[in-house]
Amino acid sequence: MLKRTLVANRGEIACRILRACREAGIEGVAIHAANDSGSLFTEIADIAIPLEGEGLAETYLNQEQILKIAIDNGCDSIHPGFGFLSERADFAQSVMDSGLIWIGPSPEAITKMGDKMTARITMKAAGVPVIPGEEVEGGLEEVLAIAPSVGYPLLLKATAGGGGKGMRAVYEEENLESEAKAAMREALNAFGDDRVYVERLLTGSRHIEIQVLADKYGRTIHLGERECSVQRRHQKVFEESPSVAIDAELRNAMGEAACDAARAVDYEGAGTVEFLVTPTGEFFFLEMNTRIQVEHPVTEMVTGVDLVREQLRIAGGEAMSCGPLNIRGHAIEVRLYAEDPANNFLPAIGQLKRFIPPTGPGVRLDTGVREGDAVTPDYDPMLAKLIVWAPSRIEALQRMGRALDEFVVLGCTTNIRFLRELCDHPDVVDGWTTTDMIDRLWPDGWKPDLPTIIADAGLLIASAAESTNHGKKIASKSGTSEPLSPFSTLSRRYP
Amino acid sequence: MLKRTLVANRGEIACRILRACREAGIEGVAIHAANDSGSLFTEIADIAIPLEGEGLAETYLNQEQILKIAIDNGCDSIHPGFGFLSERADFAQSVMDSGLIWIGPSPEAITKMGDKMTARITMKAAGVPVIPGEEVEGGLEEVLAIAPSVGYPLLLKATAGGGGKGMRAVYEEENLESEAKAAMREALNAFGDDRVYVERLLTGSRHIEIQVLADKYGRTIHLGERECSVQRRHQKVFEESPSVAIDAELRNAMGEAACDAARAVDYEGAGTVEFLVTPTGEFFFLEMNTRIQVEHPVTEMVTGVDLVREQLRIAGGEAMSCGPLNIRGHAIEVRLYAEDPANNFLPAIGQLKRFIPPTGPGVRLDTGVREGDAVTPDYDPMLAKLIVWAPSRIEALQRMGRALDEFVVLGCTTNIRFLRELCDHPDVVDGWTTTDMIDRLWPDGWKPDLPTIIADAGLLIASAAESTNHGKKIASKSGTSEPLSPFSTLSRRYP
Amino acid sequence: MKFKTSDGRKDIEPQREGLVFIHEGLIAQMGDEIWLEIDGRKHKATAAKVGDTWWVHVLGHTLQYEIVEAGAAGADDDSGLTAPMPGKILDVLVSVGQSVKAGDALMVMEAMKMEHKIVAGHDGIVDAIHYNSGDQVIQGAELLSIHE
Amino acid sequence: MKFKTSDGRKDIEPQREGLVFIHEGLIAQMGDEIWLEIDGRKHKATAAKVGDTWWVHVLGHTLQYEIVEAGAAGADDDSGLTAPMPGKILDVLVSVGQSVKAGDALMVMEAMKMEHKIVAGHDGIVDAIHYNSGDQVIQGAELLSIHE
Repeated sequence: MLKRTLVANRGEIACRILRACREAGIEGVAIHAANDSGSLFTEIADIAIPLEGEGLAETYLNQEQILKIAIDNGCDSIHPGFGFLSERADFAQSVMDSGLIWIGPSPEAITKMGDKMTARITMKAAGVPVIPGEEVEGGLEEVLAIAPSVGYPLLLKATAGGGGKGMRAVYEEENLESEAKAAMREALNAFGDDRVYVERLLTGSRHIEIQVLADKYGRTIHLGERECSVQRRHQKVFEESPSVAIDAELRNAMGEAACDAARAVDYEGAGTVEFLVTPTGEFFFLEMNTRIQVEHPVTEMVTGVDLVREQLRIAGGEAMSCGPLNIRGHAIEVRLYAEDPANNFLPAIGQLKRFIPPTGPGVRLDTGVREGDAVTPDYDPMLAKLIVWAPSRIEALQRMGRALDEFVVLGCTTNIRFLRELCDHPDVVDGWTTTDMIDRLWPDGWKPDLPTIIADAGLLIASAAESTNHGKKIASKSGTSEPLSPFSTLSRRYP
Repeated sequence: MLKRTLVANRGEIACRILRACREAGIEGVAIHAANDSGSLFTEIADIAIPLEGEGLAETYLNQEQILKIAIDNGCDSIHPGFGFLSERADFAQSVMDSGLIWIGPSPEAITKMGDKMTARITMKAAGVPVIPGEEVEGGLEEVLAIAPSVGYPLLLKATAGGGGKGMRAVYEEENLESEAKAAMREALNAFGDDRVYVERLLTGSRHIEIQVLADKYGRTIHLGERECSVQRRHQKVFEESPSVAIDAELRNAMGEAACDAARAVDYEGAGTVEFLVTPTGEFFFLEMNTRIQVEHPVTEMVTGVDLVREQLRIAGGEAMSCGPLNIRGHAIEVRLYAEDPANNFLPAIGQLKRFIPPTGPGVRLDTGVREGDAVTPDYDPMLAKLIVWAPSRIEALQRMGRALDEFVVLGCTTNIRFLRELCDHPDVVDGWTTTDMIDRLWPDGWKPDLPTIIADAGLLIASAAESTNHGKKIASKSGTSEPLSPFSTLSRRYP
Repeated sequence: MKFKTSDGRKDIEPQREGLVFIHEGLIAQMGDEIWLEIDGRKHKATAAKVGDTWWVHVLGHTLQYEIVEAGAAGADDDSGLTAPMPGKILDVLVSVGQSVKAGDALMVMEAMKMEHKIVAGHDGIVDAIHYNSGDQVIQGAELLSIHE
Repeated sequence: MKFKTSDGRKDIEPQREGLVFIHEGLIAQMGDEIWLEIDGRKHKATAAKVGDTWWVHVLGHTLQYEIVEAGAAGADDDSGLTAPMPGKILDVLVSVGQSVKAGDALMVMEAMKMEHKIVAGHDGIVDAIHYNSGDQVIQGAELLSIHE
C-alpha cells in the first residue's frame, strides 16, 4: 500500500487525487508554483511544497525539481494527473529509477502508445482494428494496387507531410490515378518526398473512447465508453456515458478490443483507448491515452468504480476491487471554462467575486477554485467540471439544465450560459453530437439568446444595486459587539 | 403528467422536491411562513406564496389556507414532503375532494397504517410477520395458555397502559405466573383495567426499514433496506444502505413482505415498511411510514432510482420508470443538526456566517440553508443532510470522514465533529450500530476529543484574527474603482 | 489577549511579525486566507467573528473564543444595538432624540419564549429606531442606534 | 443612471420606494438578498460589483453593466490604486511623500504579456507604496495610495 504520494499537478485534478489519497489513508503531497500559493489543491493536501522558478518549464514541468521534492519529503509514489508530465516516459523512468512508484503504466507502454506509427503497428499485430490503410513505398503502381484493399472513399496523405498539403480525398476508383499523381506532386514540392499514405476516409464517424483498468494480477477490464464529440476549438466541453450510438453488443466488442490493446503493451493502471466508430458500426483504433482523463467522472458515475482510488490501489500492488461491469443510468460532464463563448471562446480572467455551485441529488462538482480566487492567464482556463447522473439520458439533461441555472459565477466571464443552451438544443437532446457541431450550429459564432425582459431586469438590478451600495455592508453587519454566547446553549421547545 | 405542484413543506425536503419538479418540467409552488421569506426553498421554487399567520398551526399545518393557495394558484397537485401534513388522511382527502392530485397513498392507506392495532391486524391477515403476541381477554388462565405459543423471553404489557406501568419481562416459564399476577395488579391499580398483552421480547434486535414503490399499473417493488440504528434523543443521525446485517436472501424475504404489506392497503407511491430483525434473522413488521423519508437519499444512491421523481411520475399517472433492483456500493447519510452535541444535543441557534460544504466525487448535499442564513428556534434544527456513496462500506466511511473534515460551519454550533468521530468509532466501523449506541458509548455525554495542539492553534488564530481585524476588509477590498472591463475579453497565450 | 472558552479563560500573547503570528511552535499566517503551520505542515483555517466571539475552523475542529480583553485592533465602536437572537419586538421604550443613560432599557423583545431587554451600553441620544413593536427581527439586526 | 453593456449604452431611472425599485412592470426588492418580481413571480438574483462593473445573475443569465454615470450612492472615494489584472510589477516610478499630478505614471506592471502604466487619477501626495519591482500581484491588489 502507498503511504505518501506526491501529486505532480494542480487545479481540479490535483484536488480530485488528493481527496482520494485522504480517503485511502495515504498522505498527499502537493507541489505548487508561487502563483498557486493558497490555491484550493494546496489546502486539500496534507503537505504543500512550493516550487521554485517561474513559468511552466521551471515549475510543473520541471522533472528534476519535482523528483527531488518527492525524495526529500519521503514520498513513495508520484501521481502525474493528466497533462503536464503524465505522458512523459522519461519522467516515469526517472521516478522508477529513484525507487519510487509511478502511478501509471510503464515507460515502455507510454512510449509505444505515444508514437502513432508504433502504436498502429502494435495494435495491428494484436488484432485490434486500425483504420485500413498502407504506407506506399513503390510509387503510383503500388497506390493503384493497394487502393482496392483499403476501400472507398479513401484519403491520400503525404507521409512526410502535414497541414493538408498533399492530401486528397478519392470517392470513386476512376479518379484514383489522377488524384494520386496530384497528391504525389504536391508532396514532392512541399516536402521533397513523394511518398504517400493510403487510408480509408471515414465520414460521419463518432469519436468514442473506452476506459480500461489493468492490475498487476493479470486482470484487464473495460468500463464502457464515453462520447466526447462536442468540442470547441478542439477542446471537449460536453462528455457523456453511455453513448447513444453504442449498444451492448458493440460495447462488448469495443471493450474487448480496448482490453486487447492494453494487454499488447502490458498496460497497468487506468487508460483510455480512443476509437473512430462509423455509422455502420465498424470501429477503428485511433490512439491510447496512458493516464487518467479529464472526463473520467462520467465513467465513475455510471459504473460505480472510483477510478482514481483504483489507480492508487493498483500502483500499491493490490488487486483492483471492482466487480463485473455494471452500467447504470446516464452521466454527463460539462467543463466550466473561464472564457467568453460569445467572443469565439477566448479565455477570460477576473476574480471570482461570487462562486456558488449547484447542489442536490445527482450533482457532482470537481472544482479547482472557490469564491474569492483570482482567475489568471497563467494556466488552462478550465475552472471546474460539473457532472450529473440520472437514471436516463433525458433526465440527466434536465438535471444538468437545472444545475447550470443555479450556478452563479460573478466577476469572471464563463461558458455557463452556452452550456445551458447546449442542454436544450435539439441536436444534443436527440444525441446528434458531432465534433463539428458547434461550428455547424453557430457558423457566425454563438451569441446568448437573451430575452429583452431579462436584459431589462439585469439593468434594473444593476442600478438598484448601485443606488443601495449593495454588498458593501456584509462584512460590518455581523461584526456587532453584542455577545451571543449566553444564549447559544439554551434549550428550545417545538410546537 | 403533473403541470403545477404545490410543495406543502419547507427546508431541505422542499428544496429536494422543488428541484425534482424543475427537472421534470413541472412548475413548483412553494408556500412559506413570514419567517421563511427568502429561505433557500422559496428561491428554488417557480412561485413562492406567503402564508398568513404565525406558528405552525396557522401556517404549515393550516390545511384550509394551503389548499386555498393551491386552488387559487392553479396547482393540479400537492406534495406534502415528510412531517407536517404528510400523514394526515383528512388533508389527503380534502385535496382529492378539491379535484387535486395528492402525491402520496390514499387516505385509506394512511389511516390503516396510522393506527397501530389496525395495521397489525391488516398485516397479520396479509401474511406479513408481526411480533408474536396476543391480547388477553380471559385473565390469568389465558395468559398461561397463550405464553408457550408466543415464546420466551416475553413481555407482559398493560393493554390500557403506557409509561412502563404494568410491564414485566419474563425470561423463563417458571416466573410467568407470579409476574403475570404482578403485571395485572399493577395494571388494575394504574388504569382500572387488568387486561394485559403478551408479546415476544426481542432483545438485541436491529431496526431495519424497506423502501417500497407502487404505481397505478399494479407494479409494487422494493428497493432494499436502510439501517438507521444510530440515534440520539430518539432522532436518527446516521443512516446507511445496505445494512451489514442483511444478506441477499433476507433482503428478498423482507422485500417481499414489505411489498405484501403495501399491496394489503392498495399502496401507491413511495413508502417505507419498518421491521425489527432479530440476531437470528427473524423479522417482524413494526409500522409503515406512508410518505417519503428523511433518509431516502441513501436508497437513491445505492439503487440509482430517483424516488421523488418516481413519486411525481406515479402521481401523474405514469408507470414507474425503474428497472429491476440493482444495488451497488454503499451509501451513508448523516444529519447536520444545529445543536450542541457536547451539551446533551440541545438545539443551537445563530447565523451561518460561513457555510462551506464539501464537494467532490461521491458527495451529495441536500441542504435547506446557505451562508448568511439565520438559524432560528422556530423550526426543526436539521439544517442539511450530507450523503456519500462509495463502492464499499469502508470506503464510504472514509469518504464521509473526509467530507466532514472539509465542512466549515461558523456562527452556529453543529454536530459536525460528533459525526466525524462517529465515522472512526470501532463500533460503527464494525457495523455494531444499535439504537442505544450513543448512550452506551458516552454514558456521561459526548465531549469532543480535542488535542491540545488544536486548542492552542485555535486560540492563536483567534487572537491573530482579532489583531488583524480579519474578514473586515472583504467587502471593501474588491469595491475598487479601477475598471476591469477593457481587459476582460483579451486573448491570451499559453506557454 | 484574553479569551473565554468552554474550558476556562485563556491568555495568549503571540509573537507578531507583520501578518505572521507565532506561539509555541505554531505559526499563523494571516491574510484573506488563514494558514496554520504545525511541524512544517500548512493547514487552511477559517475564522469569523460573531459578536465578541471568534469562531475558528481548523483541521476538522470548530472552536469558539470569546474576547475578554481586546487586542490591538480594538473593539468595535459600533453604536448600534443589535438583536442577540431572532425574535419579535414587544415594546419600544424610547423615542428618537431622547437622552438615555448607560443601562437604560430601550426595547423589549421576545425570543426563545422569553422576554429580553435591550439596554444602552453607554450614555447618549437615540439616533434612530429601526423597528416597531410587533416586528419580527433576525439575529444581528440593528434595532436602534445611540449617538454619544 | 447610465450603463454600458455589450449591446450599447443604456439609461435607466427606476422609480424608488425605499429598497424597492420599479421599472416597466419589473420590481427589484433590495436587501442582503435581491428578489426580482416579474408578472407576480419572484426570482432570486445575485449581484456583485467589480471595479465599475456590476455583475448580475438572474434566471440563469449572467450579465454585466459598466457604470458610466453613477447613482445616488456616488462613486468610491477610494484613494487606492489597484492592479487591473494579475501580473508583475516592473517599475515603481514614484516614492512615498512625492507630489504627483493627475495623469502622472506611478508604476509599470506586466500582465497578459503586455506592459501597463498605473496612472494617478487626481493630484496628491503618495501615501504608501505596497509593492516593489519584481513582485507578483493579484487582480485588485492595492498597489499604492495617494492622499489629496
